[in-house]
Amino acid sequence: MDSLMGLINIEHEYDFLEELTYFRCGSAVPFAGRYRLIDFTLSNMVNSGVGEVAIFSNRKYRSLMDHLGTGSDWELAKRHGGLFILPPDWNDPTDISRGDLRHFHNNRDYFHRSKANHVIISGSQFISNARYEKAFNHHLENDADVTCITTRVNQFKPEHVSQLRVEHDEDGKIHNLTNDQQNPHVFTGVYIIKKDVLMKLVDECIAYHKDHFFFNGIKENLHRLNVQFYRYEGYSAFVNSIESFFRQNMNLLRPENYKALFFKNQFVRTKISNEPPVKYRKGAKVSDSMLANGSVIDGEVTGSILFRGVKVRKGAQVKNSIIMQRCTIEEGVRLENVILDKDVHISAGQTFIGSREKPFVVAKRKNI
Amino acid sequence: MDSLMGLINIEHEYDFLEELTYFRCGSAVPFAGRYRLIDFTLSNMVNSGVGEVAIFSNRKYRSLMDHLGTGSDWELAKRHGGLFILPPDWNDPTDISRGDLRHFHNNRDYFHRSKANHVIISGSQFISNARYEKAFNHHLENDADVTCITTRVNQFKPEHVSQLRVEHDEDGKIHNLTNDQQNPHVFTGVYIIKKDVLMKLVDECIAYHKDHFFFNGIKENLHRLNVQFYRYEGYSAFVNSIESFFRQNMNLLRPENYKALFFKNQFVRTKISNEPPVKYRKGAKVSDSMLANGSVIDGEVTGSILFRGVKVRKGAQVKNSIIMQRCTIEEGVRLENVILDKDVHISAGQTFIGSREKPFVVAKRKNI
Amino acid sequence: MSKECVGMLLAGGEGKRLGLLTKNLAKPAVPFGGKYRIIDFTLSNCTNSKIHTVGVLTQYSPMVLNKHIGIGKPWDLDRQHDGVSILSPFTAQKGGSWYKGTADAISQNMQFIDQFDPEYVLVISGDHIYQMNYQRLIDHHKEKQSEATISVIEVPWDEASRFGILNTKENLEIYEFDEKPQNPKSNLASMGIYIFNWKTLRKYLIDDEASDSSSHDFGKDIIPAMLNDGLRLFAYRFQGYWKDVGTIKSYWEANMDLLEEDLSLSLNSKEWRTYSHDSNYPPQFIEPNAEIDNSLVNSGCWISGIVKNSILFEGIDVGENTLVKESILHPSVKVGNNCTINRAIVMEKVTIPDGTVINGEEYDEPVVVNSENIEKFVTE
Amino acid sequence: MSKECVGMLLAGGEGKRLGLLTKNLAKPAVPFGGKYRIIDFTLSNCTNSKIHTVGVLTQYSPMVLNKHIGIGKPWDLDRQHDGVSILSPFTAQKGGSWYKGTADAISQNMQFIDQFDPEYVLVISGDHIYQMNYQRLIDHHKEKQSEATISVIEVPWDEASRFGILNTKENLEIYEFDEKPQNPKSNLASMGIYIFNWKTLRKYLIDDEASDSSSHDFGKDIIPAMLNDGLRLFAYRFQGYWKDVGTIKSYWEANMDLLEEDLSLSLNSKEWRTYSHDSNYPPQFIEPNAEIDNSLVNSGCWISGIVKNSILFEGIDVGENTLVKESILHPSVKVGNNCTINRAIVMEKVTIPDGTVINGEEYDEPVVVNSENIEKFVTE
Repeated sequence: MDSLMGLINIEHEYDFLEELTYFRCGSAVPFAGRYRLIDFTLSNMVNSGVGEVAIFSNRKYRSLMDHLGTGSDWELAKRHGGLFILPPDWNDPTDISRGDLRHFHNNRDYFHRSKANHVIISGSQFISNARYEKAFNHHLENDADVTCITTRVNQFKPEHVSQLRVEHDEDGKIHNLTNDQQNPHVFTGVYIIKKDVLMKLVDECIAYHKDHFFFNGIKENLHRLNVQFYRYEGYSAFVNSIESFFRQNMNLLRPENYKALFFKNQFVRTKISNEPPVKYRKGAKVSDSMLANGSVIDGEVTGSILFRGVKVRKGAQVKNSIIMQRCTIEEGVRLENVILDKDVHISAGQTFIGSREKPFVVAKRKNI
Repeated sequence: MDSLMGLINIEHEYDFLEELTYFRCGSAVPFAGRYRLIDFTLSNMVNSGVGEVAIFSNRKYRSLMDHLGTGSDWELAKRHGGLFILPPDWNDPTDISRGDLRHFHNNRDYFHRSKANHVIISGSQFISNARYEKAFNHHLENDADVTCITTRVNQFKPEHVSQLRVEHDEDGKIHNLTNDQQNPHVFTGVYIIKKDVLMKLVDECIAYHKDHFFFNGIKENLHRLNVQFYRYEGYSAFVNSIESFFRQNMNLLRPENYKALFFKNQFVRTKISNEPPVKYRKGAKVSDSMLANGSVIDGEVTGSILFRGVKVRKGAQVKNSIIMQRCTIEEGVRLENVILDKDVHISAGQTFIGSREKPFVVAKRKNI
Repeated sequence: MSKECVGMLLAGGEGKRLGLLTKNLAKPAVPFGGKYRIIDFTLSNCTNSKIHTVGVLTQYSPMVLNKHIGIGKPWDLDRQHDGVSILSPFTAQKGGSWYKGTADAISQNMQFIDQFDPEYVLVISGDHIYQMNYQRLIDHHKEKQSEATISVIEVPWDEASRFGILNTKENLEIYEFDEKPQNPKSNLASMGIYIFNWKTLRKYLIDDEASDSSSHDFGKDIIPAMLNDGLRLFAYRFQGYWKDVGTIKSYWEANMDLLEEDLSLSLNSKEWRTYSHDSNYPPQFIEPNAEIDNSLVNSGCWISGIVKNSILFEGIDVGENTLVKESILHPSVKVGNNCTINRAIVMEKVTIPDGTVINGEEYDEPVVVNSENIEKFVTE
Repeated sequence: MSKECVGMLLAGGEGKRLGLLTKNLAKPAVPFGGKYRIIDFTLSNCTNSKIHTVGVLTQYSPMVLNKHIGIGKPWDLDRQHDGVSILSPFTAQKGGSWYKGTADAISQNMQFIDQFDPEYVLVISGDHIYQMNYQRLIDHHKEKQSEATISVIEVPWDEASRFGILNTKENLEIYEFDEKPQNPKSNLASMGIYIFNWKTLRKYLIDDEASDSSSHDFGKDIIPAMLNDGLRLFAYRFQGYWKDVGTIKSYWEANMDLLEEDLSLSLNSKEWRTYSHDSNYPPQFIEPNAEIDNSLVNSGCWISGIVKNSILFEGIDVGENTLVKESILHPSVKVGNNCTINRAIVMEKVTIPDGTVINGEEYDEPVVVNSENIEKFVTE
């Protein structure tokens, strides 16, 4: 029976979120009140029936490991299949592979052991709540070697500049992947590939000293592979800079976006917390905001996203800001257009105001 | 309440088992039919009530991660506490720590988060089935900063050369750790330390650019610390070379040793397999051996240790050998004083004979 | 595998006085506190007290309860050799019988307890709200060299006659158990939490099973029999919040207590966590015109209206221009626009149409709304 | 959360014909094959067939069974939202009742099934030894647009009168169910494995519950009622090993079958694994003078004597100069020196003193030895 195994390849995702990625990889950055970026692609895979997912991680994967734990919160803690976080650990002196090919080469076992005959590969920067079954059916029906999942961009933003654009024949075969900034048909970075094609291309890439599987293995071989596309029509976002991170968080405060991302299809899965409901104390004023459990609010919150366990004391004002886990905002503080990373403590009486385009970012655990 | 957290520090354990450690760290090498070296120290910790164990790993930890999985087979897959495999992953440009101090420094969180106020630290080369409660009580009663677990060696073997020897006062305080080869009072490498003392010594070591926590932090500070010892009296073995590895495996074929290691105290825990009972077919001849489940025997086996899923075909003879998981020994093969690593296939009719002192070792997955 | 103490959690009661709330639901499974079920408090006490072997005795409508407890993961009780076990009535060669009383439920599961060969058995029930370290109770039991120790709480003298009262000497040794005494001699009320030496209890359970006249109840039969034989029984004084949520009124009050600022029981405590299931609902969404005051609101809620002094479970919608006041809304309740909900308990998945007004009277029992009686409140 | 197929595994039977083996043990929990319990074969079939939602209906002496199934880990059924659920009898507002028959057990747990809103319900029982892919059965069911499909196996014609026989047209459509027919018209015996369209079955179960004359059994009541109404029912032909281990003799035989070289059922198959608990016993230890021939031997065994054509569970000692032949030794049996054990089934934890001789007659039922009757065999 045809089935899918998953791979999240974050080897080529460098520290794209500045202060937020000083000590963690981008895929582990908190997003939308209770998630991490990786949760979206991982949930999509699990919700599409993928029972084994490997993660090719590179550096700063510690907090990613902490977040994912045994994988049980994604139903991936199994005796057979499950979640495999594969940090770089290779010791074969004869190994000549480079770039992400080293991962593919050194983790051949992962692919061989599985009974699945197709692989869905993705990074962590494409945010959506998708089921991949339809794309997989499309892939099978067209007997495609590769099926790229694409989307249509209606309004170009800076985060789209680096996304590849798709040019295809009438029969749906992709003949070119370009950087044509006028083309709204954008590749999401998610694709399905036949396992045997994958393994063959990996061998070729290594033999020719290549270092980027998608660019060298697929993009350069469009002429001799059957590369199809499947267009995803739902809500989506690319997050690849602080600016897009902030804007895409804020976009979710529009009801239609929030509903489209969270209440379509199945729920996005994330690490299970054990926080009590949000406590709104006497005098709290909260509006136009998204709050995660465990928070205790005495002050005023508008147009903001509060992660778990945030404390906003009496008289504090939080406006258009993103406040991550366990931050405490003491009495009388005023924040606007601010991103506080986890565990930040803002002492009483201070004011910090950033701009929409350049939010003021405070690194993890700072005590200001 | 006083309680213990665990740390298995394999940073300084280099590739001590030659071919067997080409692609895995020593702690992950199979031992005694169904275990890996690390199982013994990890089981001892769990059986002594330690609910959280971290592993400071260095290189080639992939098979260690595969073996330990989520930790659930050691009852360590918990929401609170549990098993933390901590590969090197540090990205702080201001970090000046060296050697295993880098681990201590970069994993401070592990120590801080826990409620335990003492830490039991061990490597993976000391094999025993011990309960540490008594040692911990001794540690508490003497208000020791550090308590070294020691043992008495009755017959010196090459593996003891590198073990530190203990010199102590009448009141049990260790005043010297030496290399005196005549002293039978040997330090096992396992010790209990107060958490606050540990953290203080780590800071000192880093400040003075030291690179070995035990040597620089403890051994050099015996004069100003209260370092006690607790002597373990049960069966034990050190494994730190191919020669000692082979001999210590074979020693377990003596009934009194097997009983002392496996049927004293609680069982040694290991990864749960799902192998059927050993199938002895018509004509099989097995004696003086230890066999793990999943094996199917048609031939002759004497004085040997067979891991899971080994097949010994008709007419094959296996003598004084260690045959690891899923090896197949075809018809008419003769093996004596041989170590086959996992997944080796020996085709029909061949003969391999090593010596007791220098067993013939065949690396993983070889097809001979 | 020997264990020092095995916990036996009585969760089989029907909880009749909770009316609609327990119509198809065991009392310990009734939702509580915006996220929890009543039994979570006792199970979390076990986890926090390091009682890792817990038998949960179920009988009445156990489906939701079983599903909630599941493999025990939220409480770290999903363990290979012990952890949480659900113990339902069963048949044996001599036939089967339902649990006839609290003591009978334990008697029928002696084999379960015996396999752990425990020194002590802790008997607790799944329908009280409190945070308690059972290890302190065990320590007290050991210190007093007691055969059975009962946890007690001081109640106001004028309410003492509503409780099972323990009369003790100065050293807390119990000499009399007074069930709902007209003229109480003490104000130490039993909390229904017992620690027994298993050897002793085992003997009394066997005798009690053999007795036809017994009601097989700890309070009515086992404890009096032990006192009668002159055994050393002690009381253990618990200080802190404790509430039996046996009626709709006390259920409502106990929920409202969570909104108090200075309650000794805290859901936000890091030292004594209350564990429960957590679903994958997204963070709550608060619309620009919403107002929320002195309330608990869980994940997945979508608030457009006004919420005051209320407890909202997960996945609730509160429509525009709607007021929810002094109410408890169970999971997935959808309240339309232009409604008023005052002093009501709205049960799971009830949809309240636009314009509905539900008004509980101030001193009466709060109104309980389910999907059958909701029609009564809808004015066309 | 909707599921295509929910499995309902009947595991409540007493298994009276297994005598001592089921004295305090549900039949599905009886040890089998050197490592397993009987139910492991059915549970593994579920896992391997990707049926991830399984209700196990228990009633008789369920403690060991419950403990064995536990959180379902060995079968990868320890899942948050589905996985394995143990369904015991319970009480509701109108009182409670024990499971009165196979169909009644399902009826009482309709609510459990409904929550998954399945298309199909698979009904299986926990006391057969076989390896079967239920997906093939489901495929066949869909293909035939059947309302209910029953898995059948060809039995020798001269034994057909001992089985429930299905008479079918050439296309396998069932027109008659013949319980133990004197003159069988077919040799297709029902394996007690049913797949139903849940909507259809639900209706028949409700009707069946209402009938006072019904014995609430699938074979006797539900299937005949469906045939009577002219529903499309089909047989599915299973090829492979299948054995009902209903008597001591068939239990012994089925164990001995595992020693056959060319059995279609294999414990060593990598494609169709049989899952069970695995303990932490060390590898088996074979002494210099031991001899083992044509046998299965599990971990933790210590063999000094001779073992032939036998099945040894974990943690067994076989003493010096002792012969164990054509026997089944359950876990932790200790056989002393100078013993002979021939054609016997020795139950868990029995200790056999030095010099004991137990000799089963060749064609008789094998001897079952437990800790009570062992004295009979000991000669002073």
